[in-house]
Amino acid sequence: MSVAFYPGCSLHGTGNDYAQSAHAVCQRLGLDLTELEGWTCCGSTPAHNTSALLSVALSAQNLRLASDQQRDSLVVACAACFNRLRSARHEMAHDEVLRGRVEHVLEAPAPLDVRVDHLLELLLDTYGLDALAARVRRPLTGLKVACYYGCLLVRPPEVMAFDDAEHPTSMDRVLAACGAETVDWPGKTECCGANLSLSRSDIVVSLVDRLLDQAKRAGADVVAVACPLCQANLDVRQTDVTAQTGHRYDLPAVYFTQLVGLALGAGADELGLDKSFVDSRPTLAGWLS
Amino acid sequence: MSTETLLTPSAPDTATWKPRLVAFVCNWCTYTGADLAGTSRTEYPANVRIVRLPCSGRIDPHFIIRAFEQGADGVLVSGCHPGDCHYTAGNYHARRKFMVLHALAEFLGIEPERLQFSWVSAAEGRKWADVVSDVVAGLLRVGPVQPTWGGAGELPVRSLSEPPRPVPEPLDVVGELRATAQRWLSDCRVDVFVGYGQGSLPGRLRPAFITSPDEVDQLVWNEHAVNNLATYLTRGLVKRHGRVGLLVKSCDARAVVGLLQERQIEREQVTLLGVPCIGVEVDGALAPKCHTCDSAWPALVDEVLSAEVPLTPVDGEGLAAEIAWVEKMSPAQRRAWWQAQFDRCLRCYACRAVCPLCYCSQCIADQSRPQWVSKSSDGRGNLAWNLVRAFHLAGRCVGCGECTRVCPSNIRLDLLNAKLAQVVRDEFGYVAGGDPDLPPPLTTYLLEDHEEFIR
Amino acid sequence: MARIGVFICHCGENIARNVDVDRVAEAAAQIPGVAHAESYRYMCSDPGQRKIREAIVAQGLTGIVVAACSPHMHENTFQNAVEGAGLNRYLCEMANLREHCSWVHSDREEATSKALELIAIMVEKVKRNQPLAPIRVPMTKRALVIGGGIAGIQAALDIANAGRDVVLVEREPSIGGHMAQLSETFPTLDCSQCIMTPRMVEVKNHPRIQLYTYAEVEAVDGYVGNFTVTIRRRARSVDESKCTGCGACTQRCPQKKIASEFDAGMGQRPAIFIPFAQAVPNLPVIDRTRCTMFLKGKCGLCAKACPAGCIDYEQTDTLVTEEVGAIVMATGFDVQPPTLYPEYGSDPDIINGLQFERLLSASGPTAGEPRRPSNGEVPRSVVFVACAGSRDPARGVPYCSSICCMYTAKHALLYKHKVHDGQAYVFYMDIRAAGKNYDAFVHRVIAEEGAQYLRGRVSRIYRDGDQLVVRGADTLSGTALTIRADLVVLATAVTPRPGSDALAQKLSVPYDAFGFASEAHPKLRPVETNTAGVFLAGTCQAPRDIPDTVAQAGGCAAKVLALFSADQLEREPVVSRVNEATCVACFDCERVCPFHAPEHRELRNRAGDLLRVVSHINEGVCAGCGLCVVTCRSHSIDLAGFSDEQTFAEIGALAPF
Amino acid sequence: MSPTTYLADSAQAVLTAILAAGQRVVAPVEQAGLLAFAHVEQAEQAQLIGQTRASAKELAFPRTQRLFGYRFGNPGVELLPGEEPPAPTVLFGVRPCDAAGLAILDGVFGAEPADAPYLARRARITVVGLSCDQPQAHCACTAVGLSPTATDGSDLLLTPLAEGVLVEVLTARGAALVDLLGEALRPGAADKAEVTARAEAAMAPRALPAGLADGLAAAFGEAAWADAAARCLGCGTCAFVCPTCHCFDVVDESNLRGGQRLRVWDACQFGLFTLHASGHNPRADQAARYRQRALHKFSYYPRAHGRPMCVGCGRCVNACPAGMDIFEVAATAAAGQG
Amino acid sequence: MRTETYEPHLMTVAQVRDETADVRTLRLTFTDPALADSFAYRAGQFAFYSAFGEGESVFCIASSPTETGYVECSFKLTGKVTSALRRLSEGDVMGFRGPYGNSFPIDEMVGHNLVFIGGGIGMAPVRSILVNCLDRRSEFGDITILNGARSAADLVYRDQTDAWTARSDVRCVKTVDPGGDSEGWDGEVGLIPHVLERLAPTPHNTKVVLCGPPIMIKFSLISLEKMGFSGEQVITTLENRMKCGVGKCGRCNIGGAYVCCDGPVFTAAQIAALPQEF
Repeated sequence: MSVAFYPGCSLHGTGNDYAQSAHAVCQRLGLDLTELEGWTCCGSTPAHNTSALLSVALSAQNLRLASDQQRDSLVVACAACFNRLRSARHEMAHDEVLRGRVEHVLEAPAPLDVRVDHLLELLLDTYGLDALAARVRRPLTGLKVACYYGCLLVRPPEVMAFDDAEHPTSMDRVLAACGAETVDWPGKTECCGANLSLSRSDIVVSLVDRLLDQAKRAGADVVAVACPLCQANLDVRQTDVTAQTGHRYDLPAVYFTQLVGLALGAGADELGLDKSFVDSRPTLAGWLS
Repeated sequence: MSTETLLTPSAPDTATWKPRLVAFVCNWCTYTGADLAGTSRTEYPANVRIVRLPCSGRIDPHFIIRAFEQGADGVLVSGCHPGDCHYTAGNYHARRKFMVLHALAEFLGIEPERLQFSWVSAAEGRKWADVVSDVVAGLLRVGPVQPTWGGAGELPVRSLSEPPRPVPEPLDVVGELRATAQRWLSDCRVDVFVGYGQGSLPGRLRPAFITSPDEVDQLVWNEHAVNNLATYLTRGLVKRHGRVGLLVKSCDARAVVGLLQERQIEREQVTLLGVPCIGVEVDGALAPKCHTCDSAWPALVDEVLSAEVPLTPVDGEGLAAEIAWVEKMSPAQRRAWWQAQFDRCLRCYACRAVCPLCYCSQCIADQSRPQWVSKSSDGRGNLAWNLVRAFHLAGRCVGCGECTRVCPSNIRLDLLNAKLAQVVRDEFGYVAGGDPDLPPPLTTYLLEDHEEFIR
Repeated sequence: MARIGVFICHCGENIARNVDVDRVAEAAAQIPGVAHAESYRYMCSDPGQRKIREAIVAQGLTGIVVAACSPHMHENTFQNAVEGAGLNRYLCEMANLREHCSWVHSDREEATSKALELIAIMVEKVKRNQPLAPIRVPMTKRALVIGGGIAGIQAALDIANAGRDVVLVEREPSIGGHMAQLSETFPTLDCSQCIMTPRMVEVKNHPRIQLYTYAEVEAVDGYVGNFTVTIRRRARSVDESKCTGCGACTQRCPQKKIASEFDAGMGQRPAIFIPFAQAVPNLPVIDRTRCTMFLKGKCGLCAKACPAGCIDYEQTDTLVTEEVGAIVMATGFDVQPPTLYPEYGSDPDIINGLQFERLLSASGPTAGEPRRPSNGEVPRSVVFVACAGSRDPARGVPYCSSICCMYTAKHALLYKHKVHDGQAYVFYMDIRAAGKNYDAFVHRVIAEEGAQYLRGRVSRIYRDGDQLVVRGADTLSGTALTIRADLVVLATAVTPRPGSDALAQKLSVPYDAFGFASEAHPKLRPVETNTAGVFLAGTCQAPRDIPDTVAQAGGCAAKVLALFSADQLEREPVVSRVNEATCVACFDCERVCPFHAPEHRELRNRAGDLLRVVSHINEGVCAGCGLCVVTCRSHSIDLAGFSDEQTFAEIGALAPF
Repeated sequence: MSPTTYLADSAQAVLTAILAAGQRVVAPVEQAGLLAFAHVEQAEQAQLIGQTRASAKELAFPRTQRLFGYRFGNPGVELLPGEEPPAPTVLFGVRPCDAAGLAILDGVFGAEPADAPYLARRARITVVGLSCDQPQAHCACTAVGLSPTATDGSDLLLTPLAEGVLVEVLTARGAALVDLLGEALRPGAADKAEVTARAEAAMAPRALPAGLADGLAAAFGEAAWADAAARCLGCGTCAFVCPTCHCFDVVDESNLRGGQRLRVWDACQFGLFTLHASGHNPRADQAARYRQRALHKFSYYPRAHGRPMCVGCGRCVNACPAGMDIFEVAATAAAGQG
Repeated sequence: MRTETYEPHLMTVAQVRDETADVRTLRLTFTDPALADSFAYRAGQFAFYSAFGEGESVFCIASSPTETGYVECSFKLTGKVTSALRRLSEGDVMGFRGPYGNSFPIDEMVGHNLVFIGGGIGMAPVRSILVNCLDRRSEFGDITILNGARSAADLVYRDQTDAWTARSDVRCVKTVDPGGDSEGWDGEVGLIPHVLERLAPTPHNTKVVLCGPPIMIKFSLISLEKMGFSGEQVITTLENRMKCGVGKCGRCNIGGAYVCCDGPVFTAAQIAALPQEF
C-alpha cells in the first residue's frame, strides 16, 4: 500500500510540533510519510461556510492529486482536515449530482479510489499495535494520560466511521501499547470550543475549564490530543482559565504523536516538546533522559 | 453445419427491439415485493415477465439456460434476503448455485448485464421496481442477443498455454503390479483386478479386467495409462464381479473419493492399489493436469506400489494459464470462442461416459419431460448440454481430464471444469476429491458465503 | 389440445384502466388450447365465480386461468370456485394482471400486450398441471410447550384445559419466567407474583400437563402431527421423588455469595438453592459450577443436612423422548445488560430495569425497598433512561422494545411511592403508551407523582465522588442538562433468550437478524410459523407486554386445538416426489433439505431381496420448497404444482413477446 | 464419349479449378487442431493430408435436420416445410473409405421406402475422392474389401502419382463436373496399381476371418460378449465418427407458437436407444448393445447385402475412449464360436 | 410414395373413448377428404401418431379395414407423447403417418378355425384382425376370443367384448389374473395360459392370433405347444422402439429382421428362428 501524507495548513504553521512528532514517529517505525505533492487547503471551515461545492472540490482536488500520484491512501493528522477529506469523499460517493459537479470543476473523474486515513488508523490498522509495542524503547509506564478526541475525529459517525463516536478508544489503545496508563474520563469527545477561540473566548474558557477539571479529577498527568486546534485551546487558554476562574491546572496538552515518539525513544527537541505554553517536559522528565 | 431452426428467434429489428427480461422469483419475498410495487403504484418498465416459484432454491439453472434459448435478452433471479427464507435455508443453497452459474456465464462471455441476481423482500416494492428498471437499462446498453454468436473477428483456435512438456520416463512398477494383482486374486481378496493392458493400436494402453491370477501378465504400466479406471466402479463392475481391485493414480483416487462421498460405492467393495505416477501422455505431450499435479502418491489406497519418485517441481500454472488467457478476451470474443467449441459437439456423450462422476442411471440429457437439453446437435442443444455438464460437475470434478482427452471434437471441457473448480476453491474453500466425509460444496452453505454479485 | 378457460377480471377500473381487457380476451381466445375466454368486471364476485363454474361445465374445460390480481390475494377464492364446478382445484392458475401489470405500467399499449403474455404463460403452465389431492397424515394429539414463562404457562393451561395432553419444558429449575421476577405490573399495579403463582401451581397439579424443569429440548424430528422430541433433563443432583423442599440443604451450603439469577444479580444464593420461595417445583438444585463438592471433590454438607437423603452427586443428565403433534415455542426474552454504552461506564449504581424490579419486589433482596447496590443506601435521586439500546440502529438494536415506556413510568411511580422525597427523572425519546389505560397511567406518573420527564438522550454518565453525574439534553427546552443521581436505571433493550436461535434451527423456524422467531405472516398468521405445527407465543417472536403475551399464548392454544380437532392432517399437496426408477441414491437431497424430508427407502423384489436403496420424500414433512429438485442432478425429484415441465412450458410461452 | 481418365498437376490444382468454376466446395480443413470437413473458398484452406476426425457423411446426413415444422393455431395446426437442402456442393478430398461409406448410406436411405430428406441433400453432392497415400495406424480398408484407391462412392477419384494426379471419372455427375474444369485437366491415363500397392504395404496388417458373418451369427448367444464389451462405456463416439452408421432419433422441439420435428443422430451403444416406454429393454446391457454393433456391421448387413457395413476407416478404433477394437472383438467372437 | 417421408397427415380427433383409467382410444378422421378416400390399410399394420410439440408414438391401428371413414388407435399412458395425446379432445388436430409394416395373413386364415388371444393393450392389434374377420364371418370356421387383463379395471374393449360374448357365432371369454376380479366381475379368473388350457381349442385346422406382453406370450406359447399347436399356426406381433417405420433409423431390428418392415406380424415359428433379443 502506498500512502501520501496530507499535512494541511496547521501542521505547517502553529501545529508544526504535531507534524514534527508525526514524522519522528513514522520514521522510527519505518513508515513512509512522504507529503502529497502540490497539496492545497482542504476546504476547512471557511470554505464550507461559503460554498458547499468549493469545500468538497478543494478536498477532492487533493484526493485527485493522491490518485494521480498512485497513492492508495491519504494519511491525515489534523482532525479538521481529516474530517473535511473524509466528508468530501463520502459526499461524492453518495450524491451523484454533487459528484458530477465536482468532476466538472476538477475536469477529471471523482477520485474515489483513494482512501482517507487518520494517522491513528495508520498506526492501529496498517501498522498494528503488536508491531508498535515491539518498537517501544521507553515504555511510558506510570504516565497517566487523558486521551482527548474532540469532535471532528468522530463526528458525524456515519460519515467518519471512526471508532465508537461516543466512546472512542483508538488513541487509548495506541498509548496503552506505548505503556502509558490511559484514564477513563468523561471529556473524551466534549467540545473544546474550537474556533470560537477567537470570537467567543469566554465560551472556550468555560469549556476548557471543564475539560481540564475532568481530566485532573480522573488523575491525568497529561492530556493527549490529535488536533492542532484542540491542542491550542487546551494549552494556550489555561492562563485565561486561571485568570477568569482562578482554577489552576498546569496540565500539559500534548499531541499523541509526541507521547508515542517519546516511547519510541525520540528526544524532546525532535518532538517539538518545547513549543507549548504549558511545558510538558517537567511532567515527562522521567522518560526524557 | 448447424440447422436453421424455427424456434431460434430471428435477428431482432433494432429499431423496434425491446429488451425481454425474464424474472424467476420466489413466491414469498420477491413475488410479494412485486405485488407491493403494484399496490404502491410504483411504475417500472413493462419488459419483465415473472415466473413464480416457491423459493429461490427452486430456481433451476436450467430454467435460466432455457429462458435464454427461448430468446430472453436477460434473466433476473430474485429471492428472499439471507435469513428471510420461508424455508429457512433455500436462498443460502441457491446463493452457492448462483455463484457458480454467475461465474460460468461470465467465463462463457455472457455479458453480466444479461444475468442478474437480487434479493428483494416482501417489503421492498420500491427496490423491485428499481432493480427491474436498472436491469432493463443494462439490457438496453448491451442490446439484443445476437441469434448467432460471433462477429468477434479472427480468433486463435489454440490457447497460448504453457509449452508442451516432455513426458518423463515412467516408473518401473510392472513387476510389483503383477505380483500384487496375483496375490490379491490368489488370496481371493478381490474378484476382479482392473488395471491397464496393451491396446490394439501401437503405443496405446487400455483398461484390462483380470479375473484369474494366471492372467496378470496382461497388466502393464507406462505413460499411456491414461484412463481413469474409477469410472468402471459405477458401470456394473461390482455387480458383475463382486469385490474389485482397482489400480489408481493420484487423480483416479480423487474420483474414488467423490464416489464414496456421494455414496455410489461402499469402501469395502473396492481395494485400491496405488501406483506412483509422474505423468501421463496425452497428444504426445505431458497431460496438462500433470503440470500442476503435486502428488505422485494417491491417497486413500490400501496398498501402494513402491518406486523411487524423482522430484518434479510443480512450477506450472497448467490450466490456470489458459483460463486466464480465455478471461483476457472481451466477452464477445469469449462467447465466439466457446461458440466455435460447442458447435463442434457431436453429442456423442463420450465426455459423460468416461467421467467417473457422471454415474446417473438416466442423465438429464436423456430425459424428455421436460426436454432439459435439446437433442439437436446445434447451437442451442450443444450449449445447453455443455453448460449442464459443467454445472453438474461444479465442486465435484476431480480434474482427471478424461472428458477432454476423449472428445472427438477437441472441445476444451477441461477449461470449463477447471474454471468452476477455481470458483469453488476460491469461494467455498473446497477442493474436490479430498475428504470423503465432507459434504459436496453445492449441498451445503455458509451464512457468510459471498454475495457481491447479488443486488 | 387441452381446453383451457381464460377469465379476465377488470377489477373495476383497476385493471381495465390500463389494460384493454376486451382486446386481451379476444387475443387470449387465439392462444392454442384456449377453449373459452371472457372478461368481467369483478371476477371474484359471486356472479364472476359463477361464470367460471358455468363455463367449466358447459365447455368441458380442463384448466382455468384467472387473469386478475395477485394469487396471494385470490388464488384460494378461485381454486374454491373451480372445485365447485367439479374440477380439481389445482387445475386453476392466476395471471397477475393487477399488481404486476396494470398498476405498474401506465402505457396502455405496453400493459395490454404484457397482460396477454402473462396469460399465455399461465395457459402453458396450466396445460401441464396435474390434479392433486391433499395429503393426509396421522396426528399425535399432544402438544409440546417450550418455555415456562407466562406465555408457555398460559398456552399449556389453555390446551390442557381443553382436554389435550401437554408436555411443558423449562430450562430453569423453576417455571415462572420473567413475570415471576416482576414487582407490580402496569398499569393496574397488581402484584405480579400474586397473579402468577396460582397459575404456576395449576400447571404443576394439572393431570394433563407433564412438566420438565431444568430441562432442554435436545432434538426435534418428524413433522406436524408427528414430532418426536428428545428432551435433556439436566441433573439436579437432587432426587425429585424424595425431596420435600424443606430447604435444610440450602441453609447448610457453605457457598452463600453467588449472584442470584432470579434476583438479576441484586441478591445472592447458595450453590444448592431453590430459585425463589414460590418456585415450582419447589425443589433445590445444585449449581455444579459453583458447588464445592463438584469443584474440589469434598464438602457434602448438604447431603448430611438432608433428612430424606435425596442429595445425589452422581446423578447424570437423562434423555427422554416425547411424541407430540404440535409445538409451541415460548422461550421468552432477556434484557441487555446495563453496560451497552461505554460512555455510560459500568458502575454498580447503573442497573437495568429488571434489576430495579427485583429491588422493588417485596420478595426481592431488599424486601421491596429500593437501595443503591454500591452502598445499600436509599437513593434520593434516580435517573431513568428509556430506549437505552432500543431504537438505536447504530449502536443498539433498531427496534422498539415495546415495554420500556410503560415499565419506566411504573418504576418512577413505585420509586416515588417508596421514597416520597426522592426525585425521579426520566429521559425519553417519545412515549409509547398504546395499551388500554396506558396513556392515563403515564400522565398520572408525570402529573400526580411528580416524575420529571425529560425528552432527550443521555450522552454520558460518570461518577463524581459518591454520586453519578448524568449529562444529557432536554430537547424541548434546548438545554444541556447535568443531573446528579444516586441511581441510574437503564431501560435496556429486549432481546430474545440466548439459545433461542439454536432452538429455532431445531424447529426449522426462521428467525430475524436479532434472533426473534419469524411468524408465517405478520398480519394474518401471527402465531403460526412456516414450519407446520410449530407456533409462537410471547416475546420469542417480538417484544410485547404481558396482556399481549397472554392473548398470543391463547391464540397458540386455539391453533393447536384446531389442529387437533381433525383426526388426520390435511396438507397442501405441493410436495416433492422421487422417481425411484432414476434415483441414484447420492442423497444430496438429504443434505440440502431444511426439513429432513428425504428418507432412505429400500426397494425389494417379491422375494424380499434388497435391490437398491433410493430416496423417498416424506410428504408429511416436505414443505415444498423444491431445493431437492434443483439439487438432484438426475432430476429424479419433481415438485407437484411447480414441476419442471410446468416451468419449462411457462418459459416456452415467454418467447412471443 | 468423353475420356474416363484425366491427368492434372495436383489435387490442389483440381480444387482450384473447381472453385474457379464457381462451385461450392466442402473439403478437409484444420479446425482446433483436427481435420474436419468445412466450407472452403480458397484451395489453400484445404488440408489434403491425413484423415478427418469425423467422416464425410455429415453433409448428406447432418447431425440435426429439420424434417418439417408446424405452427399452432386455435384450432388446428399448420404444417411448414422441412429444411431447405444446401446448395449443390462438391465434397472434395474424400478418402476412398469415406466415399464408400456414402455409397453404403445411399443404399440404406435409398432402399424403398426411400428417405426423402437424405436423398434431397445427397442429390446435390458431387463426391471428389482422393486416394490414400499415407494410411494411418488404425486404417483397415483392405480388411473389408476396399483399397486405398477404391472408387466406390466417388464421382471423381483423384490418385496422387509420382508426378501429378490421376483423375478417374466414375459417374455422370463426375463427368459433368469435369466439363466445368476446362484446362486444369488433361485427358490421359496412368496406372495407379503402384500407388495402391505402396499404400497397402504401409498399412498395419489387418484381416477379417472368412465366414465372419455366419460365425458371428452363430456366436450370438455366447457369454463371451460380456467380457468383450466390459471396457465399452456406452458412448456414441464410434457411431458418430463412423462413415456408415446411420441410426437416428426423431424429436420435436416446440414452444407455445409451434415447433419442428428434427432428425438427430443416435447410436446403438446408448442404453436408451431401444428402451421401450414400458421400461423393457431388448438390449438391456452393454454386451447386447456391443454385440448389436458388431453383428450389424459384420453379420446382419453382409448377409443381406454381401459386404460388411464397414469401410475400414478405423476411426472407431482410434477414437474409442476405452480402446475398443471392433475388428478384434468380431474376429475373436467368431473364432470363439468355432 | 410420399415425397416427404416423415411428414404426417393431419387428422381430426372424432371421438375419444376411455377403455381403462390409462388406456384411451382415439378415432381419427382425415382433414383432407381426398386422402380419406384413398387411404387403405390391412389389419396388423401400425402407424405413427403425432402430438405436435411433443413427438410421435407408434401404435398398431386398432380399427379394422372394414370400418371405413376413420382409423382408431388405442394407447396406454406411458410418457411424454401419450400424455400429450391424452390432452387432445374432440375436434383437435393431430398427426398420423402410415400404415407401415406387414399385416395378419387374413387370406391364409380363410377357412380355418380362429383363436384370438389378447392380453391387456395387446388386444388392440387383435381387435383389428378380429373385427376384420367378424365382418367376413362366413369365411372362417369356429371363432374363439380370449380377452384377458391384469384386473377388471384394466380390461380393454369391455363393451365390445360383451357384445362378442352375446353373439352366438363366436365363443368369447374375458378373464382377469387371480386377485384382479372386483365386485360385479362376470368373467373368468385366471391367467391367460390357464384359461386357454381350460378352453382347450383344437389345433386342427386352426390359426391362433396371440398378442400381449412378452411374459404372457411366452407362457401362452408353451400352453399352445402343449395343446398341439405348431409354430406356424400361431401368429403374433412384435413391438420394438422405432422412429422411422421405414427401416432406416436402426433400432427395431431383431437380428437381420426389421420389425417395421419385416413385421410386426410374425408367426411363432419365425420368431423362434430369430436371435432371442426382444
